[in-house]
Amino acid sequence: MENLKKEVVELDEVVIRFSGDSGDGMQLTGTLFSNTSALFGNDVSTFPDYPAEIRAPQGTVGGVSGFQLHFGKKQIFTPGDYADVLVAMNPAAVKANLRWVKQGGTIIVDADSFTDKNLEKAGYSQDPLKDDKLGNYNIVEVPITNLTKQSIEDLGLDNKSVLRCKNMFALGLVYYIFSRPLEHTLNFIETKFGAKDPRVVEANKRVLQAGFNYGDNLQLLRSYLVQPADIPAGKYRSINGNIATAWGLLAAAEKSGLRLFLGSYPITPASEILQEISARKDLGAVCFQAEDEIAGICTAIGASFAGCLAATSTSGPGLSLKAEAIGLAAITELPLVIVNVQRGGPSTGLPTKTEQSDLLQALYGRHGECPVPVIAASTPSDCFYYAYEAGRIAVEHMTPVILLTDGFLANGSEPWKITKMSELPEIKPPFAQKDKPYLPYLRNAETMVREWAVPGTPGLEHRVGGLEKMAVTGTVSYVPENHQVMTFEREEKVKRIVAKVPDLKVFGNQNGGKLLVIGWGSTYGYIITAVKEMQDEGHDIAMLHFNYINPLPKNTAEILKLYKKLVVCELNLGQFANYLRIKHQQFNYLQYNKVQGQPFTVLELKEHFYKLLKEE
Amino acid sequence: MENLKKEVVELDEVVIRFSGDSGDGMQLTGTLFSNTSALFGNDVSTFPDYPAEIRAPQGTVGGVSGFQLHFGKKQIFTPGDYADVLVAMNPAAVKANLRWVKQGGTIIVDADSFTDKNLEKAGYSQDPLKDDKLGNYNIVEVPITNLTKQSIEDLGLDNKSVLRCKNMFALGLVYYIFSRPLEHTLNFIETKFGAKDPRVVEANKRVLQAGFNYGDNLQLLRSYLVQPADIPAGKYRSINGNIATAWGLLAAAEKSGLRLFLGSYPITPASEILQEISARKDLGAVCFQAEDEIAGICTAIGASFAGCLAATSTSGPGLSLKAEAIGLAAITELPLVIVNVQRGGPSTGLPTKTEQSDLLQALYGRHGECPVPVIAASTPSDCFYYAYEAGRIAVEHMTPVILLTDGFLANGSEPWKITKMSELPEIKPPFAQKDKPYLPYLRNAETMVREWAVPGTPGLEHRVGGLEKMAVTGTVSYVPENHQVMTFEREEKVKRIVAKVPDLKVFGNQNGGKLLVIGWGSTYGYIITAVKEMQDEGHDIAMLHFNYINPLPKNTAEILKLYKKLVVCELNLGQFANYLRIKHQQFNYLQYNKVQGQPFTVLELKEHFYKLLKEE
Amino acid sequence: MADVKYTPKDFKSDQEVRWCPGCGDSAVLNAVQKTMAELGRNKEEFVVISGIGCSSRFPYYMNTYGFHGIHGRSGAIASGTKTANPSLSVWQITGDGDALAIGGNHFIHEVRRNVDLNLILLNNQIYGLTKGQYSPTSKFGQVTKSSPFGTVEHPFHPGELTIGAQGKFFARGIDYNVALMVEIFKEAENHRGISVIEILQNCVIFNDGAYDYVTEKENREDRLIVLKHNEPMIFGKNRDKGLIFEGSKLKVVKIGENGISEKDILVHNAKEKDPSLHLALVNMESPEFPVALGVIRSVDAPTYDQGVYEQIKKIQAKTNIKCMDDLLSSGSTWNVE
Amino acid sequence: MADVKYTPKDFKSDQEVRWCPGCGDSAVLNAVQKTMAELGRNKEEFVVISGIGCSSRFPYYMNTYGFHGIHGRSGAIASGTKTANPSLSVWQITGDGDALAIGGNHFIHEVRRNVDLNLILLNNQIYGLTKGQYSPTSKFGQVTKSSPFGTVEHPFHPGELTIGAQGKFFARGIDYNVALMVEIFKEAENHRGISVIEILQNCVIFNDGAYDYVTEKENREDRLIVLKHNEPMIFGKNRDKGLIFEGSKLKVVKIGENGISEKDILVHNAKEKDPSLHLALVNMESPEFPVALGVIRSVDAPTYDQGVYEQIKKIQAKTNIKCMDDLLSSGSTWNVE
Ligand SMILES: Cc1ncc(C[n+]2csc(CCOP(=O)(O)OP(=O)(O)O)c2C)c(N)n1
Ligand SMILES: Cc1ncc(C[n+]2csc(CCOP(=O)(O)OP(=O)(O)O)c2C)c(N)n1
Ligand code: SF4
Ligand code: SF4
Ligand SMILES: [Mg+2]
Ligand SMILES: [Mg+2]
Repeated sequence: MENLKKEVVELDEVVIRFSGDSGDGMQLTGTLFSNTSALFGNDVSTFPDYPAEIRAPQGTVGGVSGFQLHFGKKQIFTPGDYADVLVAMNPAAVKANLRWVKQGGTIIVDADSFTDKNLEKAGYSQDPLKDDKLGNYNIVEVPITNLTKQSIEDLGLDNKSVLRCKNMFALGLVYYIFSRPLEHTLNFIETKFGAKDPRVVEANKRVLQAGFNYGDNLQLLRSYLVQPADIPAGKYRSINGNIATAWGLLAAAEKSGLRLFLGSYPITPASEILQEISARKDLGAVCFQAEDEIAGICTAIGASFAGCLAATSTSGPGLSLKAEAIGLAAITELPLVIVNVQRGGPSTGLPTKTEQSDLLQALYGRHGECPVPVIAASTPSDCFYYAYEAGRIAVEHMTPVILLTDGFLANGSEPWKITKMSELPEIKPPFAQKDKPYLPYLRNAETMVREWAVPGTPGLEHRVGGLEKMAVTGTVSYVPENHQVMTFEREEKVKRIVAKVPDLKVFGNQNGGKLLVIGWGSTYGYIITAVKEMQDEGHDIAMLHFNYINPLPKNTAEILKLYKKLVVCELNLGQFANYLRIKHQQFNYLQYNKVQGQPFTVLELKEHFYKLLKEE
Repeated sequence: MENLKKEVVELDEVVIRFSGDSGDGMQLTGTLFSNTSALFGNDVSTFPDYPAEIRAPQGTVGGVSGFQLHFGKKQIFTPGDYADVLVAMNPAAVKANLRWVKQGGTIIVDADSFTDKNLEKAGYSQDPLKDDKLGNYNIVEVPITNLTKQSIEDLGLDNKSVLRCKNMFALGLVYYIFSRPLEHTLNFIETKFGAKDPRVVEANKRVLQAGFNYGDNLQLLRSYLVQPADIPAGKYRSINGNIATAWGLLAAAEKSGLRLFLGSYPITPASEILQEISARKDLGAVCFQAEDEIAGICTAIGASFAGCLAATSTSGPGLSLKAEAIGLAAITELPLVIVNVQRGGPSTGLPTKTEQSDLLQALYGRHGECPVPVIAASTPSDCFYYAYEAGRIAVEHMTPVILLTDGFLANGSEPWKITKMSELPEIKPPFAQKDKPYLPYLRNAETMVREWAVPGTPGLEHRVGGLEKMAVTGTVSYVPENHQVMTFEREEKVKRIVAKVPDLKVFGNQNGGKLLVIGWGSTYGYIITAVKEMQDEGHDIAMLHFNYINPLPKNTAEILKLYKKLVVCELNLGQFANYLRIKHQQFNYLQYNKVQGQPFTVLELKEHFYKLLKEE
Repeated sequence: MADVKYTPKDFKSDQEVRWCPGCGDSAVLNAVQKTMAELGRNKEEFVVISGIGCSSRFPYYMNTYGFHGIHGRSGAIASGTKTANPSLSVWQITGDGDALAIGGNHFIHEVRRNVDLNLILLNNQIYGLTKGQYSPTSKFGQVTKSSPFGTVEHPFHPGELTIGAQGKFFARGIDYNVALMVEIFKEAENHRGISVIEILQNCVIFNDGAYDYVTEKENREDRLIVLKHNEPMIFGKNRDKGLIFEGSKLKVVKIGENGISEKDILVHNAKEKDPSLHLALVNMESPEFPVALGVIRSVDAPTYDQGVYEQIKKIQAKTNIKCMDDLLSSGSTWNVE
Repeated sequence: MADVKYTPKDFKSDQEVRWCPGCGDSAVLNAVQKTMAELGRNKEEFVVISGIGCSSRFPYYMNTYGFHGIHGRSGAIASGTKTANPSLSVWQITGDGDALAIGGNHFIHEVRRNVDLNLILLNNQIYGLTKGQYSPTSKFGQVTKSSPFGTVEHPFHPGELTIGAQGKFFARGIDYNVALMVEIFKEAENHRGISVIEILQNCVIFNDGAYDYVTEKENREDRLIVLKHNEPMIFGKNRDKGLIFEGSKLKVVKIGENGISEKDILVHNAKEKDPSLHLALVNMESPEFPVALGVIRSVDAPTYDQGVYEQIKKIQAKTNIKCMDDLLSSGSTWNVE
């Protein structure tokens, strides 16, 4: 019977957004769907969208929690601009998310939740299901609450526990629509609730199945199939940017043979890095939750002096507070990784939103001439590699390094082919030798790096500090010419890191063309998707993406000169464009900027690029 | 008799450096000579050169305290590169200062101090008076200590008190050489020591006269005359940069009808601003010496909210610490002046030295898009006007303003024609009206400035804060498009200040030429002297000096385009040049940079400019 | 005296309160609004200043002048506002993170200076807004998001720290008892100098039940004592327990047992300058002792803001420098013709 | 045990000491060098960490590992170093400005956490290096460069603040008494947890004579008391004065008068957990009381650094995740073929 009814349509990619009250379990629902899809072989990208309040009043727009995911049989670079399917557990969820649904998209609602009270809380004066505002969408009304209740009424669970299963109904239904297997989720339910109460396991399983069956029985719903993507073979896991960052630091510590020390203070959206490292006692990591951001970085500097791979993690306001201490790490030339998970500014700004507006601060936000290497990650999973790189550069070049991620990367997740530690490059701390007299500011002729002498080592006693020091010997020095020498040496040391920075590669025609789209950091996924689509459409467009900001890769100018128009796309008012004006003044940079606490959409990027190609 | 012996040579300008142990009273000596010269009608510029330690061990090079002054019958812009006359009270003073004496210059030493012990402390293995190392100088050995003792041995003063008069002998001698009257100094001695002990008055007077007479009697010494300069008529006083800054703030407060509130924490070389304002209880100023720099600025923000003209003063490390709170002032759009007296960095760096390396931090050193007006003073006395301007812009445009001075301006002094309050421009706070409903983020259409409603005013209750606010109404808003609007409005508001920024004027040929020398802030005196001298020599060279950094004056590009070569001279690695690359990318900027904790010398500037003119 | 008579509603802003349902912060909000309505001051004289945290959203819900600062700096901002204009009634609202973690320095210094502020510290022993990391008042060994295996840090006692920082006024309230809060807030407003008020506040989401032991209905009268100046320290469901001083330490006794009568019980003296006994009182912990509520310490001392303006007045009375023009031409000047 | 026997000279660096002649800091430097030479630990295990101030130049004069930090952050830096490697002996050197003004927050938190550090606070009641502004320990009303008409702020008492922040060890020394400093420093090194040592230090340039009243030779034995654990609190030139406890307060008595004998005098118990009496002792001020020197409080408690590593050991003993590769493939993973 079943097989006969089923009409299966194949799709290349789909965007789904689950949304409901903060208590509705939408984050879990989204995660389970993502994992199932990843297991199935799709490429996936996800992004949660929390409210700013912990628990805004139930049923209100402010309290809506969303989880968007994008999966496909091709490579997926973003969580998607607009959703093909919106699952909305209440009217507020419709209200909050309608703008993110594609014209003609499907909206699955829990019809039982459209009560007068809920409509009012959501700020609807009229039931949107009953007027024609939703006319452009394919509305699927499902009495989720009642069906959930019915399917488990015999289990004797209290009402609260029953209602907690609603999300499984929605999930089951969506599984049906996208032809997904239930195994992964059933296993998950078993492990998650098994120890607690067997009735809860049973309830969740049943409701999941009920949702699936409902889809199967409902004539209205077509079913779709998104074939597995062509993904390199290997062992995979899903990872978000914050965990990847934490793990990258742990990996750098292991590789360099040093203990990881994180000195940090909680701040959205960076706290998870602190939390993950505090949980990694198994790997011997020390996590010092400090009294504030200044103590966070200063404990890390103290630990670095003591011989750890030291790091500190924060977001914008915290980076501002750390400015003075970064200068101390720079002048003492001690290794230190500063992770800054950017969010909407200035001041407290939009603390749960994403932005790229701390770039110039990372580059120049300290008193005095105080150069510091800056690198930026571009996807949730490559936070692992760039955190590792930050650790490598810090240790091998004896310098603080700023790693920029942002709210989008931090919370977003994607499947990641697990790296083996043996595949990662060496990290060799430049330790001073015990038997030689130690000169703290004697530099390696090639890299300009000084040697590291760790307390506890006999014979290498020495003093460092924030006052200017005499070159080579490291005693305090007020000699004017020496200050100039040391200032140049600090600058030069950072410049020479370029020797180990990989060359840039253009995505598109290597030999030049009409339009080169320039990006850095987390906008990677949106920009490459836009550029790729336009290339597929036959446009003369290429893309250049930066992860190493200071120093810029060696071949930057060589590439920039090959393209007629350069447009720098950023989630700020043009900070990287300004930086390029400083570093490569000879080129003309157009800008495309957005400051809304939101990532780009592929759509808006493409529209802008079409215009630029036409204008010429 | 006297007149017959005297051979008086007329000079245009002279540089004198007084130097001795920290306890030798050289600062006073220098100040008295400056004041006498100013009274006489010369133009004067002075710069003290303290040691970094409070009291380094007596007799050592580290303990030498110096005071350089430059006076002339023409306009004097700098304390001078190299000294015509060095007064050295001990061997260490010779050792420390020889490099700053002109070839062929005169060195007056206290011969009595050249004992074996003192020579050793100064690090001389041989008596420099006895070998030929000083052959290029005109050495005048005077047994100052003994002559001082002799001239007052009958007064019965203890040895310590007797030795304290040595500086007056040196001063008297130098007065003789430069044909200065003693009246001012005699009066000073009377007022200063009169109340204490009449014997001390007598001793100082006698020793001063003895020094003068010694010169008169000594055949070796010629005497010189520097005629009064052609100076605008008016009432004058001597003022240094820190006092001028404090007074400029006080003046802005008085003019705007607001109480001045300074929240600050001591730091070299800015502490004197805090000290001066704490002494100005007479004018009702409130000085809050806070527990740290963050509290300094935050108390000021609280006071600004309460309706004061609020300010905070600091130096580099403190500016770093204030970064986060500057963002708060920017997003709440409250008036606030942040004075940053730059010193040698990074980190603690060279705390008593001068540098211009906080410029990019002032412009970009905060998280998020956080534009703040930045202005810079260029002479000790114009710190008054720019502090006043900072206050004016802050209040009238409801914004934090950063005022940059530096160690050179802070401690340097010059005669200043006293401003009358009536001559200063109006400052009108944009207070909200009591009887109208108050919308905190409603903006003036022309200036984009919001209105100011001060606690205590009935009916204007409202809330501000660091979270992004809805345009016009000022409620908390996470709406993406609103964030973009507010970001642009904050940017635009600062840009529009340009309407009240005076146009730049070139010093030299207005219509263009071969070389335009660009400077900003405290390098003014050195650059203008160099350029003027070269103009007088007939070179095609002009100068453009910036005090308004953000926004840049309207006519900047118009001027820049008229000159073939542009060279930006700064005491850093090229921060203003980089800023110009951002703002006016179309021009090519050469750089001349120095990072030694010292001002430029006119000599090195000229050498560089000759080269640039030749190269072409 | 206020020109009009207010009700608590006059102090409610038009913004929707966004704390979690059941959060203790809401009770404090009610108590503050009630207090202000009853104080008889003009509304425009109230300023509410906070830092960052759940608790620090407070000013947005008050229809007064309000300032939502940055994390940890509420004390410095409030000190600035009060010093700028001592005629205002300035209320600092802060959390255990805001006041005692990042804001610890401003906290001890505002207390030391004795700026005339009312400081309400909402102590939920957790960082609420950042979703549940431990704070400087979290219990030793507490498991939180950032201490998955338990903390290894000794918590501050806000009262003890206040005394250590020269604190002259310390009171403790609890979120379920609005009447007591109102009483304390009024005393705080009338006290000249900084009034530190710790509110034991329940965070239902990240640290629910932190105070259950002392607050559970059946036993709380045995586990709490409300101190009142000049009254004996008696507590208990049957008001049969009391505190005495033995050796150099406090001790709980039963009235009627071992010959102890009401007369033997310590009488609370909140005005005692010497802080030793107040220290013992703020440090009382369950189960050995009842937890002390009410105004524990209230000692008069010169305030900072008062000192600043007295000095200005004194100087201004005798100076010749009355305006900027006087200053500009004061001291050593000369004329060029 | 050290591999070699040291003399104080082994701990002197080759840098010229640049404090003013007569500055109390030099005596402290001597005392620390003497202590380290006598402690019997290897020189390379000592780390001296400071902030900024005259006093904070200290590390440059020590031939040990040394770190001259930034202003106010010595406590955080030292906490990091010690937590990174608990086998080091970490000495934090700080001033009243460095530790209690800008560094106040790190100070109270390192004390609260009980990081196993030796903290020497050189209290000259002034900002020396910046040439004489008042500090948080300057006396009320003191005239300084930044308080030309006298301050209007109540000073901190470092000992009181230490106790308020959960301090377990507090001692006080004075710059002229090197022997006492050495004794205290040794006790501090042997104490596990943070040892706060306040040194009354004379700044000859900007605050000369701040301690003259208690230090003048003729009277100091009457104005100071050196407390020793388990010994009676007796002082005075003739050792005829003592401290007793009356009501809830300390009192000075004369032995032999009013029937008071040696037996009535309080015996010092530095190990008492309850801080009330220690608070009274650290707060004793002239002329009413003698100023207390010596180790006033020394209570055992778990240290932070110890806690961190015990937890790591415990977790590592039972985890399956032994290295990064284990972690990377832990939890939910899948294979793509
Ligand atoms: C400079 C800075 N650091 C960190 C944060 C993140 N942050 C916001 S609130 C908070 C803790 C709040 O705790 P508490 O003061 O106890 O308030 P609660 O939410 O518990 O009421 C933190 C760490 C921030 N906003 N700014
Ligand atoms: C961030 C910062 N703020 C201010 C200063 C200036 N500063 C240096 S030392 C000091 C005070 C030192 O006082 P204290 O710690 O008592 O040391 P002392 O010189 O008295 O030994 C100050 C304010 C600084 N170096 N850095
Ligand atoms: S998270 Fe806790 S403190 Fe914050 S609003 Fe919710 S219950 Fe209140
Ligand atoms: S100024 Fe004071 S504290 Fe500093 S070195 Fe001199 S005497 Fe010592
Ligand atoms: Mg809290
Ligand atoms: Mg001091």
